[in-house]
Amino acid sequence: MSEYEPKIVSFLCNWCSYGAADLAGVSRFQYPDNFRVIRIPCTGRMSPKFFLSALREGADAVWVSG
Amino acid sequence: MSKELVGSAMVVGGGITGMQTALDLADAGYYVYLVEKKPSIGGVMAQLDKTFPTNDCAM
Amino acid sequence: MEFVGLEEDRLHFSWISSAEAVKFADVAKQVAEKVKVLGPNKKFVKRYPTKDTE
Amino acid sequence: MDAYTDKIKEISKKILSEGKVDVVIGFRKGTLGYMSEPYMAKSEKEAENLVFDCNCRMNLVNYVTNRKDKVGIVVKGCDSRNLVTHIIENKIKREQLYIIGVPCTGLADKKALLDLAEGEITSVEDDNETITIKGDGFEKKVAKSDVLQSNCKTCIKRNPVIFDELAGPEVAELEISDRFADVDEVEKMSADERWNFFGELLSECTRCYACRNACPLCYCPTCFVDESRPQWVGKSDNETDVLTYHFLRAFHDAGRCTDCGACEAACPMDIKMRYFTRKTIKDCVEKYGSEAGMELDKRPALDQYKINDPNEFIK
Amino acid sequence: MTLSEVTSISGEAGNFEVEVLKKPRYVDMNKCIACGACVEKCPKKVDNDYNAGLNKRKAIYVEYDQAVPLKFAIDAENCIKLTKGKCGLCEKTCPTGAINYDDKPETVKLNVGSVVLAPGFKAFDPSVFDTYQYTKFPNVVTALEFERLLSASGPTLGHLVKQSKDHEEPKKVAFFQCIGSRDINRCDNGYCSSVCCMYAIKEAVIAKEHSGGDLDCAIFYMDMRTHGKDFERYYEKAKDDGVRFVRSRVHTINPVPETNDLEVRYVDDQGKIQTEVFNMIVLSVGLEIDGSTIELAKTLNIELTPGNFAQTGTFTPVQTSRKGIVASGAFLGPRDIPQSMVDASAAAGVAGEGLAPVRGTMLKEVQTTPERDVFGEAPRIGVFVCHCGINIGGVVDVPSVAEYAKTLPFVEYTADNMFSCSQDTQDKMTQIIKEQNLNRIVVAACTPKTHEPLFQETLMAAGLNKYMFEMVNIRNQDSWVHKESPEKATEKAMDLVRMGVAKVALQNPLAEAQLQVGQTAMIVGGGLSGMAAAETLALQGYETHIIEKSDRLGGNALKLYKTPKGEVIGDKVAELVESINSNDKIKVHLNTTIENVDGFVGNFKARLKENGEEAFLDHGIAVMATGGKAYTPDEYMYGNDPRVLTTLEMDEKMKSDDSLVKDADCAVFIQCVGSREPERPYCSRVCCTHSVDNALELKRRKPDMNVFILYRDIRTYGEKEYLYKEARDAGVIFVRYDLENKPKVSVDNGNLKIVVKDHVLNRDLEIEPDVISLATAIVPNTVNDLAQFYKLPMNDDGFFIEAHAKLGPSEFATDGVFLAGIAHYPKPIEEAIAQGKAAASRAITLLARKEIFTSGQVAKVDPVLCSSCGICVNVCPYSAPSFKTEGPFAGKAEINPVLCKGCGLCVASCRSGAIHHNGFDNDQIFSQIFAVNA
Repeated sequence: MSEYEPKIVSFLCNWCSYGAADLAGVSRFQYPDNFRVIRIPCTGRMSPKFFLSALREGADAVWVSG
Repeated sequence: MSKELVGSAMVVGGGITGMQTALDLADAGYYVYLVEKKPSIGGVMAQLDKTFPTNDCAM
Repeated sequence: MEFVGLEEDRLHFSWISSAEAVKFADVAKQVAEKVKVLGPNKKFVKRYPTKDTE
Repeated sequence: MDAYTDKIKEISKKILSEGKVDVVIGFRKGTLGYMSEPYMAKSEKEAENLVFDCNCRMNLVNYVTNRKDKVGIVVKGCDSRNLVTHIIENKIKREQLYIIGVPCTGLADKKALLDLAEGEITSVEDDNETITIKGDGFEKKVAKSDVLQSNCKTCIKRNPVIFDELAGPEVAELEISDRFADVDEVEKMSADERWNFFGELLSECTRCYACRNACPLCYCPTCFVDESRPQWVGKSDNETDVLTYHFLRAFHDAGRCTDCGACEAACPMDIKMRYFTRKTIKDCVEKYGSEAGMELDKRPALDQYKINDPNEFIK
Repeated sequence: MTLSEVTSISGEAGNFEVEVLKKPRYVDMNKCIACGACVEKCPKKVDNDYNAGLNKRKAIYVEYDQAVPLKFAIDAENCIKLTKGKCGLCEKTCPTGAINYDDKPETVKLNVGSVVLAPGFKAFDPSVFDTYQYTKFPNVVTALEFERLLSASGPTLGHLVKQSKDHEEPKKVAFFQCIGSRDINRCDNGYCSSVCCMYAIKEAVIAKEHSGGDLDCAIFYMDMRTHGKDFERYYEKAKDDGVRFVRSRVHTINPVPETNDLEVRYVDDQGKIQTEVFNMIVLSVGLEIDGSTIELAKTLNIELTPGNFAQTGTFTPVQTSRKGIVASGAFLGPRDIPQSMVDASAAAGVAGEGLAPVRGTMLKEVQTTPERDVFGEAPRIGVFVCHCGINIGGVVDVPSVAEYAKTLPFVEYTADNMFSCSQDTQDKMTQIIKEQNLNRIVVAACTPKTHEPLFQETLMAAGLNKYMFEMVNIRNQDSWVHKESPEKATEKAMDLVRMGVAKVALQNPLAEAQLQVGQTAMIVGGGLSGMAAAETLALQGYETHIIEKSDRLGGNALKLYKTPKGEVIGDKVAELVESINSNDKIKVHLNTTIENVDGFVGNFKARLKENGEEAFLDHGIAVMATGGKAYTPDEYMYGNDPRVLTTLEMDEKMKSDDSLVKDADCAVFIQCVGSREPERPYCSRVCCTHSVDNALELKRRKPDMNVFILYRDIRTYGEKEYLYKEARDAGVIFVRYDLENKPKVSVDNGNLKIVVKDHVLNRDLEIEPDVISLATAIVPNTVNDLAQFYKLPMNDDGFFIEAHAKLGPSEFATDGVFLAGIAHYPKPIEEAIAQGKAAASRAITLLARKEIFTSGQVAKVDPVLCSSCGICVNVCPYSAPSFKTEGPFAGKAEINPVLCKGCGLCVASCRSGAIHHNGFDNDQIFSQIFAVNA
């Protein structure tokens, strides 16, 4: 088996972390490519259903960031 | 009166107060010229750490 | 989640303002690193019959 | 206990005859000696069947949800807290209710009784101190404290928080030293140990939903496990689906659960699902200093965000 | 207009002609896509002003990463091409050909109705002080430099290090207050800069946070001025967190030999000389007006104060000496962000006062295309993948991604574009959408945060509902951050596109609800701030109602004597009341209370009780100007001796020149009576100035009177500091006391006696005053019912909580309700009036729209699934959900789309799954989750 590359589902707040992620891009900061971002309007939108579902569907981890 | 009213305003300075004035005036229905001597607006507040960023204050 | 035995590092919460690109990248690196250490997630995964046979 | 029963009968007859209520929701003796069952008395005559004893494990608040008529209801301390939550959550109006409060000295654990019995149990008598189990050719007396249902051992509110009339004098509240010992135990385990512990715990679950149906908090028109757009939780007894069900149900009850124990009492497989809800209770108490259903004007802990809410879990 | 300066203004209010000099940017703003390729190539490094000169930027630059406009500019003084004619690298690199070295300055003439000056301030340059050795020691930094050091976007990425060559983390940091403020010996800035105490505390707290708490921070100060809302609490919390506060002005800094450390010598509270070694010293530099601003003021013929701030009147706080020109922000005096925001809105309100008849005449109409009804159509998704020049294309295999997208369900068309955002590509996309009859669009390109609106316009131009769109971020969050692994980046791009397609397939057209805004304003409270709000609203043409519970307008101001500027308050209030009463747009309701309020923004309905009679008032917006009152003290013998007065009573006596005041030979003012105490942990902001002013007035009336002020910290912020100095010069004696050692008032042989411990002499001081004035706290009026009617939050002290402590001081999170005056926080007249006008101005931005369009991305209740538990009603910060009161679904929740901000909190909270979130619905997010690993 090749090196383990986890898939991490990230729920990012549109106004905060999503912006930070954009800015990280502008600044060309390199970081691992394991994240799959789902943009949510606010971390308040984050329901336990989502991380349960993400794990159920095989995500290796969930990252919620506001 | 001979003088004609003009439905626009000028705001000199693109710091937070200038931007807010400009936004208020624009939302109140006046055309606004926002004049800033630097290449971008934001002023000193944009230099501060731990404040909310100003990038949603686009004109 | 931890309570049911999911590893702590499978679920991350953070607060990052839109100005904090560095923090974003740093946290991203940390998260990825920690998850790599854990290895693939086996818990809570819905194992569909088809996948079980793989 | 007989004194409670007599008083409940007396109050019920009075409020039914005066027309204060259309029905009194209480308990009557069940067909099994160790079980009492819910009973709706609609007349003075029917009220004669009402009882209260240590076998009244069900939470009757479950039966007032969305009722439009005037209801008398018999509640224990924990049930009364559910009633508070019900009123807060618009499930019933306070004006519709005539609350007969029972200062409760605890329920007898069904399984403990059966273990003690040497045959079929015909009756269980309770004088608040001692429990007498009678059956075919045997009679046993045990201290009530030895057969208490586990939630009753850590009960924080034996006297009802709201009532119109009490069925007896208030009883002393328990002094509990180690309220969440069971939860602490699990928290001490490693992640894998916990995972296996819960896997084991839920392995018997058949998804019969008896726990959900016994719970007064589970009143949603459509439960999340029955949602179909999209159907994200399977309906089978697949272990992930089972865990998802119990887990999310605990989330939904967080900040609202009174630890009345009705879910476990109802479970045909004796699954200890209160581990989940008790964890949420512990967290609410420790993090927000909030107990469910103690005040009529205080919404459950997780219904509101305060600027000083704890947030150590966020980096 | 950036890189521009005003050179002259002619004409008069209502019609000015302004000359503006636009300097060249050398970059075509329409072409620049801010990709940053030019910066990588530019060979010239320049000190970075944005980071206070702590690091370098290039000659072609944006000030900072989130700058607006996010367009590059060439610094002509430093560009090699522009100065020496060689280089030209950026022109070669630029993928869009935006560089134009031939850009020329131009002067434009503009006609405007009014002008707002908001030129801001500059931080004081401490190089002039040899005492603090700013230029000599690298570890002496200004607070602005320190701010950048703490900032995650700063030169050290938020990692606090010393500026000496060792770059070690400091263990001990000292802050020196009042550098370039409250000082006329070494600089000309006699005023207090108002903000430095707070920012020093903030920086100290954050520095400690960054370093895990071991860092020792000491703040050396004269008076701790934490007079703003919640500032006192912050100060107390900082003390608890271990920030040290040392009351002393440091006189000497010496380097510690062989190290980069600095030894500080100062005189402590007891008059003893102390020395302490620090690794870093932060100079809390003051605010001052830039020389160019002073020049501008001269050109424009605007009068300035001694501190070079714009001259204004207490009752006309943003009006400069020239009609039609108003000022805002730090130009009005040193101030913090919330006060600047108040000024900003007040200035906008005043600037608009004369222009109401021509409102909207200069605005442009936008053309629209009718929307195609796609109901019942199966999804036909178009996917456009953008190269963004080499920004995406250089890393991600864009054609393969586009090719891959073809295989996804419901995708009917895919293409890859070089620059999707360019005008010609937009036109082409419009055409393709029409030709291919596409009904849902995915664009995989940069970030929706900047480009979603642009593509939504393209959709609208093609006749599609603008919400039938999903943007996939394969630049900022993919190609730019995974440059080293193109294959993985391409894989990620495909995953993201798959997720986007899955989501958009479930998207439905969303309607934006439209709502009329009632053109009437209701103001609660007829004090100064309420009247100021009414005046601005009425002058801008809106019918305004003032609700006042007492029998006259004026509020607390009726009891006040005079302003520090010498204006007699009674006369000014009378003028204002007269102008209110004579304005036919304003209707005053005296002896009126509000019994109930229904409705929501644009459509409120109040039930009033006016002189005992029931009345109704429909209003579009409401302003809470409910004010406050003086706290009634129960200490210092108040109520037991007629010679012990509150400040307001003292004002009355001074007004009438009462014998108690006239014949007094000794007067004592006691500060912080009821303020800054555990049960009222806030500063009442106005009392220091008020007492100092009254003390000074007593001295003026009777120079040989002994006047004492017993204080804890004197908080004469801004230019009020001049007053403090004047009082000291006039012989008013200031004695400081501690909360633990309050002055003791007693009566001895019929004479008042005060004993207070003097810190300088370190012994008890006895005073026998003839009159005592207690600077009583200001407490808010009780407004629980109003708070409930409009669902407005209040803090522990009973003041309303504004929408945003910094950026939204004059409005509530609840739409359509605004806030002014003491109901927000204790404040002096000029600030109360400014906030009244600010609240009016904020309200006008709503009223002027006449109708509100809501976002389509709001939450919606499915009443069949709703269990009426009320969690949504309770949890919503904007009060959007409520229970239906009638119809088949009475008792079920419904969400007012006008109030909903689309945060989704209720959706996540709803146990029953009854709330849908348009644009971010559960099934859409689930579909994205499912698509992650599909």
